[in-house]
Amino acid sequence: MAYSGLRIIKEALSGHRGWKPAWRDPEPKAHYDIVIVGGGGHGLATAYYLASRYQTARVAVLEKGWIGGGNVGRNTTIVRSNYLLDGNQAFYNLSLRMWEDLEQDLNYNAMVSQRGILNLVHTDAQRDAARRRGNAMILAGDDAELLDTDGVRALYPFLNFENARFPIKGGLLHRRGGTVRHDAVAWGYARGADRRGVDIIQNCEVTGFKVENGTCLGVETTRGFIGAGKVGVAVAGSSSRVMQMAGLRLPIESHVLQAFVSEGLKPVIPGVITYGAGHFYCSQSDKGGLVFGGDIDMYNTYAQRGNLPVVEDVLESGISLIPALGRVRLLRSWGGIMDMSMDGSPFIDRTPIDGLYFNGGWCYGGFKATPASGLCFAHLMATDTPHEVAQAYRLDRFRSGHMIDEKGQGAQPNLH
Amino acid sequence: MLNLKPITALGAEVPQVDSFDGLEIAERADFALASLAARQGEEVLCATKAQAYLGFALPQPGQGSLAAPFSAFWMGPDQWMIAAPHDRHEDLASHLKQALGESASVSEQTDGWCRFDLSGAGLQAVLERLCNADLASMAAGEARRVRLEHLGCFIWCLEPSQSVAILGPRSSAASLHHALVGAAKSAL
Amino acid sequence: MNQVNRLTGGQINRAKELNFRFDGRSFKGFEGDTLASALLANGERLMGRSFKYHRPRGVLTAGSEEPNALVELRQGNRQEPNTRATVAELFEGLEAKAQNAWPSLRFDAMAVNDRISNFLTAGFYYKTFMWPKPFWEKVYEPIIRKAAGLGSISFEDDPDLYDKGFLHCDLLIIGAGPTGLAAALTAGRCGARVILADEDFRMGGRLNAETLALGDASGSDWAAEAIAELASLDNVRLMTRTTVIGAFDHGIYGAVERVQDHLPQAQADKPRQILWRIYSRRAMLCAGAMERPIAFADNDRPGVMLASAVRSYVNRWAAAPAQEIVIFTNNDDGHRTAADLIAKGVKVPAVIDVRADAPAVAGAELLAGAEVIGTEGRLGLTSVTVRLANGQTRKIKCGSLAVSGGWNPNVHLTCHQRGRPHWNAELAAFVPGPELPSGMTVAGAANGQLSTAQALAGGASGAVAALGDLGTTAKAIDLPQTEDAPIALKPFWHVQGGKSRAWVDLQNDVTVKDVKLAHQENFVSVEHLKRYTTLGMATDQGKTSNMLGLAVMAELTGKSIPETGTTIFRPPYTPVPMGTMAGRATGKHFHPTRKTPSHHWAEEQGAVFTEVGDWLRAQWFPRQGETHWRQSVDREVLQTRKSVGVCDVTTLGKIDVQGKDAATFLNKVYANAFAKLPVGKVRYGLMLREDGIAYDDGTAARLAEDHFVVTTTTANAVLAYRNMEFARQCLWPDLDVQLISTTEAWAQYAVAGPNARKLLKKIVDADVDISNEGFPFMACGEITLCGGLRARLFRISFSGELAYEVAVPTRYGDALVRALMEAGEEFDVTPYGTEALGVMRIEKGHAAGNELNGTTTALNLGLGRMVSKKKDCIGNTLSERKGLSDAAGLRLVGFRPVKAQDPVTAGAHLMRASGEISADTDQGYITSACFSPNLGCSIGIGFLKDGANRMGEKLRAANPLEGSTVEVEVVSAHFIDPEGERLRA
Amino acid sequence: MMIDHPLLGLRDAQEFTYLGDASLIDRPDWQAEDAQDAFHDYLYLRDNPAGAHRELWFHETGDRSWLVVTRNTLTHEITKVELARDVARARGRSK
Repeated sequence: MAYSGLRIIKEALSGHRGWKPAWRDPEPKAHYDIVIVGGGGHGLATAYYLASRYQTARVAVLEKGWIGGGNVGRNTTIVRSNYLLDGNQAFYNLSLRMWEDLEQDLNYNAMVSQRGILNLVHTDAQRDAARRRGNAMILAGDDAELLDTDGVRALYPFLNFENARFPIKGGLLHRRGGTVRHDAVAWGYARGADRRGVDIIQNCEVTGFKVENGTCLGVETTRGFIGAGKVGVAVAGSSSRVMQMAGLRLPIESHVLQAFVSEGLKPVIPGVITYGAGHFYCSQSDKGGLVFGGDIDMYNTYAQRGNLPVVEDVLESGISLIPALGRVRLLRSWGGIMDMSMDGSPFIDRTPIDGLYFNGGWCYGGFKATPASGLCFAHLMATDTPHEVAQAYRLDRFRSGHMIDEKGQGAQPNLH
Repeated sequence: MLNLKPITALGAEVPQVDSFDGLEIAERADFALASLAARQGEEVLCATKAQAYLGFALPQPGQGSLAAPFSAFWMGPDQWMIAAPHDRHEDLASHLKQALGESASVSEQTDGWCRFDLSGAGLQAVLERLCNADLASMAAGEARRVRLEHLGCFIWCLEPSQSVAILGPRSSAASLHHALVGAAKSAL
Repeated sequence: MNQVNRLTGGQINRAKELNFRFDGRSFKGFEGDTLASALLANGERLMGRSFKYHRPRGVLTAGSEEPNALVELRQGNRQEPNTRATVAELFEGLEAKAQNAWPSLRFDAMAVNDRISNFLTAGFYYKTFMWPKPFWEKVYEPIIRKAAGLGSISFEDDPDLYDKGFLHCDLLIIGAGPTGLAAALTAGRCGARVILADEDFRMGGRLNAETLALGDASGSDWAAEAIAELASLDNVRLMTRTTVIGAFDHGIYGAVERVQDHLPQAQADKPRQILWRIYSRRAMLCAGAMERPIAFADNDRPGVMLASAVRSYVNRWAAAPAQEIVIFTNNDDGHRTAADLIAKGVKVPAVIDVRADAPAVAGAELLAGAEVIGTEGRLGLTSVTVRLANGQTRKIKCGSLAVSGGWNPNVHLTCHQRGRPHWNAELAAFVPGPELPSGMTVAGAANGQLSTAQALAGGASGAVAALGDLGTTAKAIDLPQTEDAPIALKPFWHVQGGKSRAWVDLQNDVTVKDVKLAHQENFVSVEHLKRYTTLGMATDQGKTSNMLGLAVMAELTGKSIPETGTTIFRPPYTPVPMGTMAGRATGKHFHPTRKTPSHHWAEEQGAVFTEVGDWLRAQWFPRQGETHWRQSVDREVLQTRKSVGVCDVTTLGKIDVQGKDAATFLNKVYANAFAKLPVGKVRYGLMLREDGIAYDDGTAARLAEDHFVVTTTTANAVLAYRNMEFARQCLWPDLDVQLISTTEAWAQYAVAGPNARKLLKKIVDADVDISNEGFPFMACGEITLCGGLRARLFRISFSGELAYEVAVPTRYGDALVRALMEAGEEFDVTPYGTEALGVMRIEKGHAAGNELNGTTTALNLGLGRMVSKKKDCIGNTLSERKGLSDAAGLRLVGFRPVKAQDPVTAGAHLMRASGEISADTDQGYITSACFSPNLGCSIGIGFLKDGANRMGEKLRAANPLEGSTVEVEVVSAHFIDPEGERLRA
Repeated sequence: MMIDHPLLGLRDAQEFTYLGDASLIDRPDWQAEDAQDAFHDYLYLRDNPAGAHRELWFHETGDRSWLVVTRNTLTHEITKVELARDVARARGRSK
């Protein structure tokens, strides 16, 4: 059933009795051509593109809990393509273009809202770096504008220009960046995949991989063995735990990133603002809550919660940048577990086990990658060749010294 | 004869004193500091020589000693901070080095730090707005490194519940002072 | 209409009448009132509008969980959106505005949404607004954003102060109702360090709101007596107006104290609120329970309230929500409301109890087995329609309906570490599960012990047990006689049937029908339900709605409630002002400011300062007549290269490295060799990360066989020290080496230029030989100057000139710079700032932060030969990986514009002289650039693929970001004195 | 979080800087045949367990000790805290 305004009117006039489940709850079959482990954004997108673009017939998505409960359900909803380095640019460029067409493709309004992302600059060295990045973005086909202080003031007159410890000297504006209603992405992909025959199986936890002679034949689950021609793992946050069942050690640590939302407010911030002198970025949801975050808690953890020091650090930065928010109340905080990789960049790759594929290491940037990640992972599994925009995301890149380190922090995951 | 005139960490010729109802905050510039670290394998010799020179045993972890002319507190494993009046002991570091010889590494720390002494009945109320040191549990001479105004500072207990010295990085003296005064105004 | 609904009694101070304004009208109340109680006393039931449909709403609760009565409190830069009228203490001159309503609370144009609500069901927006594509940002979304949101902000900077603080205790008791008071008395009397925190401005909890007796005293008198005793104990800290907002790891709790919110005007220098970090050895959660509503048709009209809230208003605040109040309940507790109302002279036309076997009520008609199926009254309740046990309906006139659906223990803090509550069938409620935050126990109603006697006993025995864990023997207090009624309740969640919508989440306008739709569309998991319908996402975080939503979903799926799911809660318990979480570290005090030893002097010179990390450094020193920064910087550079300049370089990190193995140690942490550096010499050193990337450079000066002074860049001082401690303690623990930072202990100045030696000669003491022979390039030593002051002298140069760095104890730094300036007068010495420093280092092709960007290797920097292959040092093994050792990889080179007047710009990307300009044709990038007054043109350095072999090649420096492309020539990065003759002069 | 420092007792984790897995103590032999592979595994691969994790913390605003903390990554419960120098020596590291 296609969604539309007309359909809503029709249903409203007939007691909303016609709405169908957004996705089915099928029983798992004994065998699939491709099994995707992980019903988060990336897993669902992968399934959707396998079904819609690669005509893979029998696809299942296995989800331990409820779909969309991973990081697609707990992030700060930002989409952007403001990358500096070669291995990243084409990938995120594609991803942002896919966001722009997503809703029509899925027939689901995910509220893709391109209201601009502004990264503030506070020193001359930051401006030099912003210029290098902005130029890299333009050269890669993305959009960027370098603003001076007045340019920033015109957009956001209420930022702290007068009494700042680190004065605002400008900013890099990425107009096509913005936000997307995160849950809707998971649901839209799920519905799209389901309509194309993908089995989405919730409450089905993978407990092991069946590997014989170096080939993966399927997965053991809490709902029994499920055979598969190929298995793709997209469980960012839990990647090490899951891949360990296949005997693989990864260049990944799990860390918690806290995020916050304020009580609802009439419009304050149209786009996304990122502070350059502290850990704070902020946007406002369509419901009116300010959605903001900062740095990770720094220690390895699988507990989906953080501690006070980071909360205070984020708010010190936030109020330093926007003193007018002092009396606005922080409503809720949550913690998402991040696959922090060794260079801050992800992996979409085969593994040493035939038929087993891996997608992970998204750090706290996985949400914006969802469409391209799904497409590239689908491409890899369907064709057994990496998608041209995802060729750098290899698991062995550290062995060869081909890091993709946007932040230049080296092999310390919590600094990316 | 020196022809360079020193200034205090707050940038004046004389130390600053701020008084509140229940607390005095006094900048101190009249003490010399040196760090002392035992060389590996020379820990016993270092301790012996230090005791001979200082007149007391080097303090245990977390502890300190207040005496005249020398005082000391533990800074880290096998490492101590030694203090003495500046007017007579400006060359504290070189004197310590002479006394301890190869048994210890000594570094001048005098001007690495600014120092504010806080005393008065309102100390607890002010300190609890500044850092997580539990004043009620601190004995005389004990020093604790804490985060205060985002700075790594030593809280050095001079008189239990009544008086502490706060040693902070000298370059940030004005920020530290601002925090201390702000907390005093707020809490008292 | 002056306090028409004010009753007798209550815990308000009638001697102190207060004037306040709400929504443009003036009212009077008393000290001790909340805004909500005062409005009710004045006969005002309409207090807000709902989020989505702008339905008229009145107050539902008497506490911080209030979903409806949200107002904008205060004016101007203190305007505070979304303040619950139920917790806003009344003060003289209080000013509150209704929010989310236009043009007025009584007539709200946006209420049109309610008329078309059938089209705006749960999640409708996911199904539409997709065409035409650009309309989302341009048309739909702006309308939605404007309509959404609740209160508004002033856009002015918040003028108030916020503090933070730290407290320590043996036992933190959260909540000062009967449970918390019993616990505090028990623990306090045995001398334990106790903190008792309560969010209310009056401790006592339900004891203040009920008419029950404890022993001979009324509940509120008993509470007052207990509080007085606790206040007299030095070991007990009573914290009213203090909400414990979160349970964090290892006994750390966050608490927010509202210090001045109840005052008309905040006192200067005092905080509005304080965020306390409480370090507890044990904690007791005594947070009580919250009553929950029942859903039925039009259960949202102003006047429909929780029964316990009605009792609070009547008993504590002597304010009746209406003259006639009907009760609707599924439990005995609801009957108390009738008794209390009748005692206060309020008419109770009926008690509607869903239980067929409900006990009789004295003084009011009982309608057993009946249900409310509808309500009337546009802006306030006028009557309710009841379906009687026999199926007939009856309309009952009333101004308020007191609803009781049972009680939910306040388990919130038990969930903050992801513990899941357990279902208690007897209470039909979730109670704390076994996975509690470490050190926490739960007592009283929060633990499902709902009677007052149980609460007291639970508090006292809980305190004994908690202190027992700490090795302290405490004796439980003698407990007074009080009510101990068993919970008598029939689980009942929503009334079936009914023509109108039945509301589940009042603020977000989620109805029973919305839950049904979510079920129909397979949004069955509790998390899906919440996210799809927005149930529980309002400012009360589901405190008044989650259970109801869950119960409806359970009914639809045919599963039990615990099978359907639980919801857990996250910090903060109640919303916290962002300013409170930030504290004082905002604005100018966001970070401490580090000042250099010459700061005061530089200020006197009129220097312009710049932030370098937390340091403030002089950027340039304008002289009279200079109107543009470039004039000052050019002059500083030229004058230094021509004669002599002085620059404060104290900010570089300094680390004292001592010990018998100091040289061996440095050999391991630097990529290049240090073992054989002679005493009295300095060497440039490059530090790599273990991954082979260059991360810091500096110098190491050997002052003695066993003593080095290492310098780091300003930016990496802390990191380099940390890494060196790691190497010392974790990698080579038996090396005899000791480290300590001395960055701040020494004031250090660079004296650079052909006349540097002549100038210094006038400063150093007579016996110090600084001749080129006696103190050659890269020499170092401990000297005296200015009449015997101990100092350190290094013959090192960042500028490329004959240069020294001289260091004295920091207290003399101010005097030294003045002495240098005075001594240099005859050479027309110039101070120079970070700009001139930068220009001179670019002219010399020295790498700095822009080049050490965390992705560049020694090879990239042109320093490949420095990395010793003959020793073990951090980073050398992995620096040899293929991807890092490409012979044609990036190399640091210089760039000059082909047309002398063209600017070279840092951040430009390098492209071949002709052909496409794109990411695919990228040849590298310019890292640093400046105008070189010595060369008379702009110059830059940067990384170019195979750069060393491309000298003389013409390239384009593309800067599409700023719309410019400049032709540049590849040159050596050493623009000035490439042979280094000046250094050695 | 609170870390029970072996010398100083309970200290707020905020005083510490976190590095990562304590296996970073076991730096490989630079002269071994397979040094590059060994360094790769040492620097880049992690067990990243959900459960007990031995990890390095530096008491940055404290006594400048590196500690090895054994902490459960699911519950954050800390069961053991050691001076890293002792651990390093016990694991055979010397000069």
